[in-house]
Amino acid sequence: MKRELPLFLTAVIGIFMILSFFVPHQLVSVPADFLQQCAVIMVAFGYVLGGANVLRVNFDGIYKQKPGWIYKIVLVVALIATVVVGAVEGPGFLNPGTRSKWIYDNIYSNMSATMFALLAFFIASAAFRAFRIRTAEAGLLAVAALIVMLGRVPLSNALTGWLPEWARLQTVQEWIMEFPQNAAKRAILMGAALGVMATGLRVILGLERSYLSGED
Amino acid sequence: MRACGVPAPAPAPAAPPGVTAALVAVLFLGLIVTAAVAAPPEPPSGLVWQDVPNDAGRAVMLEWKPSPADSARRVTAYVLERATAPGGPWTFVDSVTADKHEKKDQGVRRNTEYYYRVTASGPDGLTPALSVTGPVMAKSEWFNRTRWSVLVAIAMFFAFVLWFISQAQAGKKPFVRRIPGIDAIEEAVGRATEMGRGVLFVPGIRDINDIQTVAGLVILESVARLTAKYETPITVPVTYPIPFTIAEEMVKGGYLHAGRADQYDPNSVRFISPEQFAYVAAVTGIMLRERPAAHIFMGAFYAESLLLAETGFATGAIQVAATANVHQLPFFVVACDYTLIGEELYAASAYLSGDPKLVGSLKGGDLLKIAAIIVVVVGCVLESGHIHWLTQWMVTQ
Amino acid sequence: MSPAPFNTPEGIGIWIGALLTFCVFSFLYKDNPFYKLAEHLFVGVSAGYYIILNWWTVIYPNLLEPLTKAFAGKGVTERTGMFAAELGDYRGFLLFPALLGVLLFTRLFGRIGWLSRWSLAIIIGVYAGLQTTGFAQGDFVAQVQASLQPLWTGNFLTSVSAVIFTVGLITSLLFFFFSREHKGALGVASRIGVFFLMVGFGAGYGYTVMSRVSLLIGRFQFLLEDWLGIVR
Amino acid sequence: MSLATFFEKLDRRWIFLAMGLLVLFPLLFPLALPLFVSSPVASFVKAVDSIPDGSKVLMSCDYDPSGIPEMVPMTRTALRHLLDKKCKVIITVLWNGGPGLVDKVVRKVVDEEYPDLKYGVDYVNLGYKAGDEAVMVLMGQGIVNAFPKDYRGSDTRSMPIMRGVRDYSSFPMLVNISSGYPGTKEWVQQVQARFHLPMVAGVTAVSAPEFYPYLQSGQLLGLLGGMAGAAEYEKARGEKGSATRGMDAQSLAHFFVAFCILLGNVVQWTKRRRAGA
Repeated sequence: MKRELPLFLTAVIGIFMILSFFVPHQLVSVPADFLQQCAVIMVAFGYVLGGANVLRVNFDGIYKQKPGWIYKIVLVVALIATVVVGAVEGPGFLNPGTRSKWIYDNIYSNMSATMFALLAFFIASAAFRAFRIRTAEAGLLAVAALIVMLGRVPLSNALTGWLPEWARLQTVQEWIMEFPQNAAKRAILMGAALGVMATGLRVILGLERSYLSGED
Repeated sequence: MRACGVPAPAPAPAAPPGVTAALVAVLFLGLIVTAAVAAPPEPPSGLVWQDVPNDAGRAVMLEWKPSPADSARRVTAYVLERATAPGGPWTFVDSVTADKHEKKDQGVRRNTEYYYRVTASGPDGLTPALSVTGPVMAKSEWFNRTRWSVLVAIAMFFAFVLWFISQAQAGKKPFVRRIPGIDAIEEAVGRATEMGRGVLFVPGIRDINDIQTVAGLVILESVARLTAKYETPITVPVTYPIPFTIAEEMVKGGYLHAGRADQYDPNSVRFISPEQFAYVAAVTGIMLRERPAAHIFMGAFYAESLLLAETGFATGAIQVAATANVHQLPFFVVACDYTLIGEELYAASAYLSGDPKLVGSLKGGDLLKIAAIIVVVVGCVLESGHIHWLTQWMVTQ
Repeated sequence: MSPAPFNTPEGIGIWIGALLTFCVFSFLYKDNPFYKLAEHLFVGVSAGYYIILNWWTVIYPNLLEPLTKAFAGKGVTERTGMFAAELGDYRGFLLFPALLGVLLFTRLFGRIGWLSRWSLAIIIGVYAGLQTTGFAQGDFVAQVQASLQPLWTGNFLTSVSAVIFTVGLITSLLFFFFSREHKGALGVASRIGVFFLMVGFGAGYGYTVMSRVSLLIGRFQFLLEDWLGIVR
Repeated sequence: MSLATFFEKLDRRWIFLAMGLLVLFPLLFPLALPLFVSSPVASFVKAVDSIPDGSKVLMSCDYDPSGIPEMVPMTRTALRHLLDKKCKVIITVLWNGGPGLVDKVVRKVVDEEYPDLKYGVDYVNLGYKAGDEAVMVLMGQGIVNAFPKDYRGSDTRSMPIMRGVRDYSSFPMLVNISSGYPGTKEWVQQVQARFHLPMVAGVTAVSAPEFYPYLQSGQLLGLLGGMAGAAEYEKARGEKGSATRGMDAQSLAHFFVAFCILLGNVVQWTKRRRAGA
């Protein structure tokens, strides 16, 4: 009973949502609208659960003094402080001048932006150390990468600006993006769409049980 | 377009030929002059309505012929009004600039009768409407007829997949070709055994709700069978708790299948951290310290694919990668010895596991790709001959 | 322009932001305590921020407020009655997602974790339905429909490009065909398909370089303009 | 030690240093290389120009601080483009990390350049909502049903700008600035065809190639790709923003990466040829 009924519920709701795409009638569109409102609310609860899970895992880490538990204390304190400050400041907690906005602007925003900035360095070292042209395919990839990479920036106009219009790096890059690249990406899009539709069907038929892991 | 309601009286002046033509011209000139000076513009005529199809009965499309004064620039806007009875209290719906002669009224309630009238307003005032159109009713429909093509695509695909799943379950395993990527994995594990070093298997950095992670873990079971047979150590760093438990089951199952359950090392599967860069720091640490000879990346990868592939390349290990995230494939293709591209990840998991639902989905997808190719070829030929019905049929609103 | 001041909260904030930026950049040299500290601070703040954001912007306005109004029999429209629901104004029926949302938390306590399956069932059902139709229409049917184009337009170049596009599309699709061995004509087609895919990945590589470099440019602009105030 | 082995043994931190300097130098001493507006950007400008002046436009900013250098210039230029056309802009943010950043950007543009515009009358920031595709389709049956409160916590049903706004049919176009999931792909799949809402999009460079098929099929009427797209949009609008200032650094960085690729392979060939000989 613990597994079959939730699977049956998923099947019914999945089929109903597919139906709501084809049937504009209000007897289908209003319940579908309600289900979407429920999904919005439950996904929000999911994020709160995620935060609680992070708290639990790190409390466990601190309690068992796992390696690096000092850092976990910083994590837990930061988490609780952000939640308490936000709760105190009410619905307008992100308006300018509030403490939550200060934490957001200076700690969260800066860190989130910097995390990925590291990649600019790694892309250069990977280009030098790990970009090996060993096969015809890798060679074609390299040629296309160089044309697009150079054609997309202003310096290319300075270099190939003197050539006739059609031969300029910028135009060649635009043609590559508009035709061969577009065809390949469209084929990949269609393949991925079939993958998602297959997963949707397996979920609706209850064949996809991965989300039911845990005690029976 | 249905036109009904009180017909507008259309004046039809008799025009005997010749002599009177000049008179009419003078009269007409006079009319223009006077109209320009005083009379408000003549009303528009022929107001017709149509219930907007494929909706829940919430909109009506109204069209009318422009008032004769429109061409003489003496109309600035057409005002549309609505009432629930022919003579009843008129409520303002909307006003439209002179160049437009249609308006979609989206504020109607379904299955209720309305009456509409449209008047032309200009600098010289507003003329009362002559014709009233009604009763107008918007109905709710059961099927959006423009979405036939999507319904056909989904129905066909589901039918193919279900048929192949039942075939596979009935024992008649449908043919799935052995993609070269699988040979590359076996060769990588073989090379690691020759060099007496371990195998590193990374099942992607996402949780179990990403189907790439599921495919990666299915392949892990077959790789674990190989490492068990060759008695080569395997290391599997994982990001989330649920994939961690499933990865343990997969590696145990692999050793069981190879008949070497006793050789299973419990800490070969390690839980690291869901945080992307902390995970990468730990995995690159394993690459540099334990120096496994083969790295296998199978699952969902994002910006960190670059760091893993580069460090792996620097250690000289043989690397085989697979992900369906298209934006990460370039880095794997140039840095790894072999890369399974996009859907080949799913094909590998279906081939290795033989699981009916994976094989069924793959074969169903194949058939629909063939159908798509046929439609594209036929469509292009038709389009080249300027025949557009197929293209129009597939447009969905 | 002078560097960020010390006395105003914004000024102190920018100095802390710059300090954290350098902590993260220290990872370039090697993994070190400063980087670990900054990273754990980031994970803690973002987890806490997600909790309070989803509380004040979703759970409170979309669930709690309508529910409290519903218990008083009122709602958005003038109709009274706790369950007098209509499109967009679900009043008492919101008890249903409220209960299921709370059930999600049973996952934290192992034994009764299976109760959360009801919430997961609905979430997964809704998204399976939405994504199946969304991908079927947007990424499959619409893409096929847009590929139906005349192969002979008046002008020579556009015709060649249209033919190249169609050949590229068909051969790339055939590369992802797994029901027959890639030999003979199918083998040639899939080989051509791989070449088109490689041009696609090359373009992807080029554009990814721009994205990653942009992030570094953004960081330097923050340091130069907001923090040091050198450049404007 | 031959040149090849020197490069092979080269510590990658030298490459990090070179990249850092190459990006820093043009920010301090701009080269101001000329920009050319490419066709996807030109069609973006044309599409936004075709919006009737004074109409209400939905602008969804789905990104977080990790997208600042590419997304913020696009948001600023698009917002100025709409406000110059006297359009009333309704903003939504579907990313967890985005609302604070988007509000700061919008507030800065309006307070400094359009002081006479009033919040809740000429523009509104509806803030964040969870649910990705679900909230997009939810808005299809009623924008205020999905967003009962705005970013500042005040009631949206009583706002003048929201009067007459029912669902997507109230907007002539959607301007979407997004850097991943949920973003342009989900808007195209769930809203563009289903609710007949014409759409233009500004996306990060890494995701731009994936959206060219949508541009070719007409699902997107215009596309801005990464910082280059933002800079060309600024040029087309006669502005000189942070994207334009960053393009010189992009040029040097791109040529440096290209140089690294070629050098790496030359080193590889010489090593293999010497090993072979």
